[in-house]
Formats: sequence, structure tokens, C-alpha cells
Amino acid sequence: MKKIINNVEDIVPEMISGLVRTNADLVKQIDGTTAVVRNDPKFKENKQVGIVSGGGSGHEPLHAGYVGDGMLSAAVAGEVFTSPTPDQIYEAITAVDQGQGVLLIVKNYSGDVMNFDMAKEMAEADDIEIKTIVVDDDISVKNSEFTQGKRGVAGTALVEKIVGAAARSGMNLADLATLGQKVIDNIKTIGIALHAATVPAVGHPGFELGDDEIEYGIGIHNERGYAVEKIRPAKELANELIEKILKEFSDQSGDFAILVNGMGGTPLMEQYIFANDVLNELAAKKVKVSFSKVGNLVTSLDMQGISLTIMKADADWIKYLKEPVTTIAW
Amino acid sequence: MKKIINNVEDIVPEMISGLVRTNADLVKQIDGTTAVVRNDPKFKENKQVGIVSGGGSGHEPLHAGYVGDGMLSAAVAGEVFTSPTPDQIYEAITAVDQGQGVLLIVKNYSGDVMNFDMAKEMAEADDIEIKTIVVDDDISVKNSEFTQGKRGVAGTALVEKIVGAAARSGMNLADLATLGQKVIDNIKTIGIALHAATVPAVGHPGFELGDDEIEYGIGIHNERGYAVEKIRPAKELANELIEKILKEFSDQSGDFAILVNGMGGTPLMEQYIFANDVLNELAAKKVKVSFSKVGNLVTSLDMQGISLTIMKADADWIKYLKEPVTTIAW
Amino acid sequence: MKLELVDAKKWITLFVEKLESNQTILNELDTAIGDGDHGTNMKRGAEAVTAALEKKEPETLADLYKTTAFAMIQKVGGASGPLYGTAFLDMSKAVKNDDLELSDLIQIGTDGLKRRGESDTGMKTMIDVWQPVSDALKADKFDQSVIDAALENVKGLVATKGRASYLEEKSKGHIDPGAQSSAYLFESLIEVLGE
Amino acid sequence: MKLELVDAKKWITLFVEKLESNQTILNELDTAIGDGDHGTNMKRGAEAVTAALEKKEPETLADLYKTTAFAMIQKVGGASGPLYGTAFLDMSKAVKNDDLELSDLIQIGTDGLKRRGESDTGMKTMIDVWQPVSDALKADKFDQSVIDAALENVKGLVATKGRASYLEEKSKGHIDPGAQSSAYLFESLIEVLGE
Ligand SMILES: Nc1ncnc2c1ncn2[C@@H]1O[C@H](COP(=O)(O)OP(=O)(O)O)[C@@H](O)[C@H]1O
Ligand SMILES: Nc1ncnc2c1ncn2[C@@H]1O[C@H](COP(=O)(O)OP(=O)(O)O)[C@@H](O)[C@H]1O
Ligand SMILES: [Mg+2]
Ligand SMILES: [Mg+2]
Ligand SMILES: [Mg+2]
Ligand SMILES: [Mg+2]
Repeated sequence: MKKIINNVEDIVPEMISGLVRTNADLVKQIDGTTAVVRNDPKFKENKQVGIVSGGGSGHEPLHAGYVGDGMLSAAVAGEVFTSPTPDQIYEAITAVDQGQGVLLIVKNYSGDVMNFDMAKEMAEADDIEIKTIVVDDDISVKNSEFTQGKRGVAGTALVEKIVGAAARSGMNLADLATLGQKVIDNIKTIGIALHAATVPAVGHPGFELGDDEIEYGIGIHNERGYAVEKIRPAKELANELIEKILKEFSDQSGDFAILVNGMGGTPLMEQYIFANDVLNELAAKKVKVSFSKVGNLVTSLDMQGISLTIMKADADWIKYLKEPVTTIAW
Repeated sequence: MKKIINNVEDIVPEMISGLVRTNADLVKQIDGTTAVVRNDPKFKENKQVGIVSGGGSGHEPLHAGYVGDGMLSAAVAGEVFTSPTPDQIYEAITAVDQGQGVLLIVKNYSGDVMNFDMAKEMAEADDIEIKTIVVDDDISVKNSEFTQGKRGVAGTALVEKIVGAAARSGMNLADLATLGQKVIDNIKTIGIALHAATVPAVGHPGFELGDDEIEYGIGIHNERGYAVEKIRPAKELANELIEKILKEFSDQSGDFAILVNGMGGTPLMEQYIFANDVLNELAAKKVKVSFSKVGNLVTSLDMQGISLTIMKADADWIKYLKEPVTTIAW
Repeated sequence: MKLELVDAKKWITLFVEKLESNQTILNELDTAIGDGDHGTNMKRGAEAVTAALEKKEPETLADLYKTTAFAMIQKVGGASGPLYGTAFLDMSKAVKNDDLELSDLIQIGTDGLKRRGESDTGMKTMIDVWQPVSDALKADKFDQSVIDAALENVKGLVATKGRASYLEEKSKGHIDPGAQSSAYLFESLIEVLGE
Repeated sequence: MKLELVDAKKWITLFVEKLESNQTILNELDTAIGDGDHGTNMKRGAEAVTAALEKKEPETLADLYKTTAFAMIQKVGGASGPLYGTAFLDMSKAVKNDDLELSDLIQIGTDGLKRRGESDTGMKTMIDVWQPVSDALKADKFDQSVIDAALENVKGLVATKGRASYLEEKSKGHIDPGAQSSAYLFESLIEVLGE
């Protein structure tokens, strides 16, 4: 393993330190934690419902890169691929509560759900009103009452943008939670990997793929997917993922938003080529794309791969997605 | 080689198509070229000196990602790692000239210099006033009258930001060229690679490094550097690069700006850790950092590595760097 | 059967030692069907427990379990942090009752896991070690074979909770990392009881 | 000695054929001391030249060289596009003079390279093939050995222009890719002259 790091145990605090020091006008670190909170003047001026997200590190710029006016109020970074602890989440909640309550945006992993739940219990003891929405956009995993259910992946960035913009516009906590849940229900993502990520503490890639193989349906923590196949042209990959995703939508009329997301080790060049193919295929299928975004938004360390997110969107959501925002990475 | 592409020959047009289609409010493609030009309403409203840059593809988001109000007017994309041709550059020049002339920002490579030169000759035949500045910030290459001289690398993004902001503020062509040259003279960059890039048409990495080796002084086209050594902790890498760079500045008082740049395959996590170490060392050396930026700004396909850019800056330049800008990627 | 404070301390000490020396194994198990960090997570927890116990020597069983719980909750993160944390926190509360049998204590920890994880036996988690151990203690038949059998059983299960559940059928044939770390916990207990 | 239009056409046709079939070799040479694309660049140029010549059969030598130049300038990019483009453009202008000897023509192309590249012999570029060929033609001693010797000489040089110059001393021992593509140009010429 070759990585530009110091001690493996110091990765997260050093990363957060680098992030806040190079973006001091936007964010600051909450003392004694690896959580960051808004530091722009508008944060104090315009009171709103607090929006807190977080999760394991290794998905940068998620979540700290989305802290700022119009998106998240605070973000809590756990160890690499490991949910943050309840005490840190609790600190973030108390740092952003402005009397209107706090919405927690949690990705659907056992660890995240349990730790955010414990933090919620702690904050409720302080009489802070808390609601939680759980993102589960990864359709490569079956949803069933008898499993953990679908994972939260790249669609999380869209949820944070829409809910963040709505919170800035003054929406109350209950409505934000309802909006967030509705958005989540309309987001579908599927990802592929060309090369697995190397978790620093592990030191080698999470799984091995042949020189011409890709894995379909991977998660953002090296979770293996549903099939290993030979790599095909971008066009065919796009068509395959689109077909899988569109099956999930009963109604293909109206506005849609897309996100082509790089997994961390895949250059923008390939992402744009893939996005071009996605737009071609959606146009052929008469699906109306009203918002699109391309980039490394929700990564998995140095994983090489890409994910496609498609969201069926209300006109309002498209407006929230397009609103300018002042964050490190949106 | 595993890449998310279709035919190798279609990489650049498909990439540019993906980029403009997913950012139609910001940029549009110039018909029959792989050049993009501003498409925001302010472009027509506020007349200014045109700023055109370009070069081989594979360095995304450079240059097309920096087209927008306050930065570039147009960007011309050549084939992968290959200078664009004069006819395309000429089209970009004529698309952005608003009667106040056009500044060309060229990276110092034989090919770029010669092709932009031919384009300049073509545009001058149309009575368009043209000036050219040539970025050569890579100090790992010796500068001498008898060589091509230093290469243009990550510092190009800073030049484009400063000159772009100055052009928006109404600065004339001659002054922009003078400013740009002064900025270039004060930018120093050095890069390291953990893994070489794979040029799609070649199909394998440009060079091989051992499992624990890094190469110092690489360029952004797989040009090999000045030394291969064992990888060391981020801290030591930062100190080594800083020492090399600071030697180039006779005066270490006053404002400095830094850019920690990912080469395309290196995650943000490592970039922030490295940035943290850079800030520590510069603080220890009493160098005042007034602006800092971290991210994949000037990449080399899927190369794993990082570069450090340090600029000695006037107060004005810091202001230009900090001004908000509406581009895909700054 | 009840555990004296001195034995309970030994138990926890042996447990954290095993966590520290088996970090790699736990990471590898988690790499196969999870995200590769269970060893690292538990090592972090182990160090935190050791540090907390050194900082302030616990004077009661309740103290000991509470210190362990807090260290786990605050330092482990992931799924295993709140799970072990909740189990030990519930055990800490219950052990204040002097009549509590060791078998009851472990059942209370198991119930904590089930509550926090919204889960039960058969889902290929640490619960599939805790519950059989608890059952064996009740029947006074607790020894290494119980743990071995539990792990063997876990191996054959299809995961329906935690990250391994994403793999569905493919999770079969692997030992669940949390079950393995819990095996270390109860192997430590055997060492203490065997003395 | 002068080249007839029919022979000049053969010359260019043989050249583009060699470029197409030697793409990999040129890329590999460029990978060693440049950026690995010279073969791809020249292949793109070769296809453009072929397409342009098929589209409109050139009627004069000037036409032929100009078509070649424009195709190179518009499709090759990189360093080699403007270089080959300028050489052929200058040759196209000069060949309008009926008295022009082949050796003069090649010297004019060589001068074009020097002007565009701000370079000269000894810098480890294509000029180190063009100039010896031009000299040999003037001395009526042009054959394969001239090209072989030029390439052998290029190999030993330290690059001071183009990407290879970044490698300084390390550029020694490698054939310059542009010198090799120019060698194909003049090997094609030998084939035409030899008939
Ligand atoms: N809902 C749950 N109920 C019980 N145990 C669970 C649950 N989810 C996860 N686990 C246990 O946690 C272990 C994984 O812990 P760890 O790897 O540290 O956390 P993470 O999955 O967040 O990376 C699994 O092996 C399993 O035993
Ligand atoms: N300034 C120059 N003068 C003459 N020839 C040059 C010069 N710069 C580059 N070359 C030639 O161009 C060749 C490289 O062409 P190519 O690889 O297609 O372009 P690039 O270097 O832009 O990738 C070199 O091998 C060399 O022969
Ligand atoms: Mg984890
Ligand atoms: Mg090139
Ligand atoms: Mg895990
Ligand atoms: Mg080249």
C-alpha cells in the first residue's frame, strides 16, 4: 500500500485539520471532535433548522465538503469506513441547534443508524427536537424487512443539497423530514468498480478483479456487488445501469435529475464520457433530465469506479438542486 | 487497461460533449471543435478582454472546468496529452473577442507553444489583438536557454484564476499580460507520483514504480522526475517539497498562496493530510499563507500523486484568488 | 455462579489483549463480508478500555462494566461500538442486583444487543455467539465446545443484519467478524472460570 | 534530381502507410522520453492526409504538399503537427519554382522545422534526421545508411528541445520519436527513388 499519510490512526484528525485550515472562511472544527460546523457569517445571521450529517471517513468530499450556507450545518467524520461515535454527533447537534430543532441525515448502515440513534437520545435529553432521515438509494441491494435494507450511497449528496436548500429557505423540521423522506424514496443509485479501495488499516484492496473485469453493484465500503463481468464500452455500461434503475420507477414522465459520481480513483474524463452516454440513452428513452451533475461527490477512498444516480424530481427539488451554495465541494 | 470509455479516438469529443451537456448553463461547445466557451448571460452583458487557454486533454478539470464569469472565456481541448490544433484555438479566439483583444494562457510545451503561435498568427490576420503568456511553474526541470525550459503544471490554475478575475474587473490586454507574467514568475510547483498515468492509446502506465517507491519531480504527462525513492510519511514529503520550493524564493516575507493538487487518482483524504503537513511546516518556517486551495485541479489522467504549488503573492492577487467565480470546477 | 470483581477484571483484561493481538484476523474476516475494519475498531476500543481502567481502577462490577461500555461507545464507532457499548451498559445496570447469576448477566447483555441492533439469533451477528453462551451458562454446560459450535453455526448462516447482509447468499461460508470478537470475549471468560 | 508528381504521391502514400503500421513503435519511443503519443498523433495525421488526398486528387506538387501540410496542422496537434505542417507548407510554397532540386526542397522543409521549433541540429529532434538527409541529397549520397547513421547519432544525443529535454542526461540512449517518424518519411523516399 502506498498512500500519502502519516500514522494510520491519525488519518481522520489530520484530514479534518487540513480541511478546516484550508477553508477557514467556510468551516471550523468543533473542539475535541472530528466534526466540522459552518463558520460563515450567515450561519449566525439567518437562523434555521440545523442539518447534521456524518458517517465513516473515506467518502470525501462527503460530508464535510457540503457544510455551508444552503447545505449542511455540520458534518461528523468517523474513522475510515466506520460510523462516528454518539458523543461526537451529539456535539455537532448542540453546535448547530438554533432553537428550531435538528434534522439528522444518516446513511443506512447498522453502525450509522445505531450511533446516530444514541446521539439523538442524548440530544433529546437536552430538549433539542430531533428528526432522522435514513438514505437508502443503492438498488443493487434487495430491500426486505429481513435485512439491513438498501445502503446509502451517492444519492446522499442530492438529499443533502435539496434538504439544505429547503432549510435555508425557512422550512420547519417536520416538513424537512417529510421532504427528505420523499426525496429519498425517489432516488436510485447503482455503482460499478474497476478496482477496489484500499483501507489504510488493512493495507491491500478489499477484493481483487481481473485485468478486464468489473464488479457491478458495489457499495462505497468495498462491499462486493451482484456480478463480476468483463468490462464493456462506457455506452453499454451506461445502458445496463440505466435499465436497472429505470425499472425502479413506475412513472418515467416528468423531471429527473442525474448524478454521475466518481469513486475517487476514476478521472473526470471517464466520468464525462459516461455522463454523455447516460444522457444519450435517457434521451432515447424520452426521460427528461432537468438537472445533472458529474464529479467525485461520494467516493470510496481510491476505488476506481463510477456510480449512476437517477432521481425523479418535483420542480421544487430541481430548483433546490440548482440554487447556488457556498461549500467546499458541491 | 481498464477505463470507462468507448473508442479511444472518441475520448475527447465524447468527454467535451458530456461536460457541456451537464453544464449547459455555464458553457457551450463551439461547433465543429472540442473547444468550449462561456454560455452564461453575463458573458454578453459585461464586455472584457477574452481569456483563452487550452492544451492536451487528460488534465481535467483544467481547462474547460475553469470557463466562466471571472476566469476563462474559452478553453480548447486537444487530444489526450496532445496540444490542440491551431484552427480550433483560432475558433475559440474569434468566439470570445469582444473588441478588446484576447490573452492566451499557454503551458510551456513545444506543442502548445507552436500551435498557439500558429493560431495567434491566424487571428492577427483578422486584426484581433493577441498577447500570450506561457506558464512554466514546474521547478523540477532546470530552466536554461538551451532547453525547452520549465513545464507548465498545476500553477496554471492559479494563473487562470488571477488573470480571469482581473479581466472581469476591466483590466486591459497589455496590463493583463504584464500581470500574468508577473504572477507566473512567482509560482513554483513540484510534484510526486505514486503510480504513473495510463494513456488510453498506450494501454499501460507510462512507467513502473515499486510497491514502496515514489517518483519526485514528475510532470503532468508521465514525464519522469529527478529521483525515485522509497515512500515516506506525508509530513516528510511535505517538508522535502517545501524546502525545494522555498529555495526558489529570495524573499519569504509577505503573503503566499498554496495549492495542494491531486493528480487524478489520489483521494481528497490524502490531499488534506498533505495540506495539513504543508501548513504546519510553513507555519514553522514563518511563511504567511494567505490563500490555500486543495483538490484535483490539474490532473494527469489516473496518475496517483500530488503536487505542491507555492506562490508569492501581492495583496491584489490574493483578492483575485478569493473572489467568487462561476465555473464547473474552481 | 457469579463473577468476583477481581475475576471480572481479568476477564476484561484478557478480552482486550485478545482484541489487540487479533486485529488482523478480525479485519480479514470483515474484509470478506464487511468493510474490513472490525479489527481496527475493536483495537481502538481495547486501547480505550485499557486507558480508562488504568486511569481509574473500578471499585465495583457495575463500575467495571460501565467503564468498558463508555470506552466502547466513545471510541469504537461503527456497528460494534454501540452494540458492545449497549451490552456492557445494560450489564452494568443489572449487576447492581447482588443476586444476579453470571448466566443472567450474559442474557441481559444479549438482550441489549438485540434491542440496539433490532436483531435476533440466526442473522449471522455477534448475537449468534452471545445467545448460545448464555444458554450454555444457564444449563451449566459452558466450555470451549460451545463457542466452537457457535462459530461453526455462524459460518453457515446467511447474514440478514449488518453489512454482511448485502452479500445475501454469498455471506455463507464466512465467520462473522463480530461473532469472532465475541468468541474472544467468551474464550477469555473460560480462561477466568477455568482457574 | 527532382520528384515527379506521381512519385511524390507515392512518397506521401508510403509515408502514411508506415505511420499507420508503426503507431505502436512510435508510441513506445515517445513513452520512453516523452508522453507516449507520437504514434497516435502521426496515425491521426496519416488518416487525415489519406482522407484529404482521396477527397481531392492533387494536381500539382504544390497542391500535394499543401494538402499534406493542412491535414497535419489540423489533425495532429502536439509538437509534431505544427512541425510537419510547417515543413510541408514551406515545401509547398517553394516547389512552385520549377527549378527546385529535391535536395533544396528538403532543406527548405528542414529550415521550416528550425523556424517553427526555434531549434537546430544536435537537439535530438526530427531535425537530426532531416538535415543529414538534406546534406546527403546535396552530395548525391542519399541511401538507407544515411538514415541509419542519423538515427544512431540521435540516440546518443541529449535532448535540449521538446519534452525529452526534461529528462536531460537520461534522454541519452533513446531514439527520438520524431526522428523515427522522419526516418519513415525518408525511407519512403528511398523506396520511391529506388524504383
Ligand atoms: N443490527 C445488528 N445487530 C447485531 N449485530 C450487528 C448488527 N449490525 C452489525 N452487527 C455486528 O457488528 C459487526 C461489524 O462490526 P464493525 O465491523 O466494527 O462495524 P461496521 O459494520 O460498521 O464496520 C458484525 O460482524 C456483526 O456481528
Ligand atoms: N522545438 C522543437 N523543434 C524540433 N522538433 C521538436 C521540437 N519539439 C518537439 N519536437 C519533435 O516532436 C516530437 C514529439 O512529437 P509528439 O510526440 O507528436 O508531440 P508532443 O511532444 O507534443 O507529444 C519529438 O520527438 C521531436 O522530434
Ligand atoms: Mg466500518
Ligand atoms: Mg503529446
Ligand atoms: Mg466493519
Ligand atoms: Mg508526444
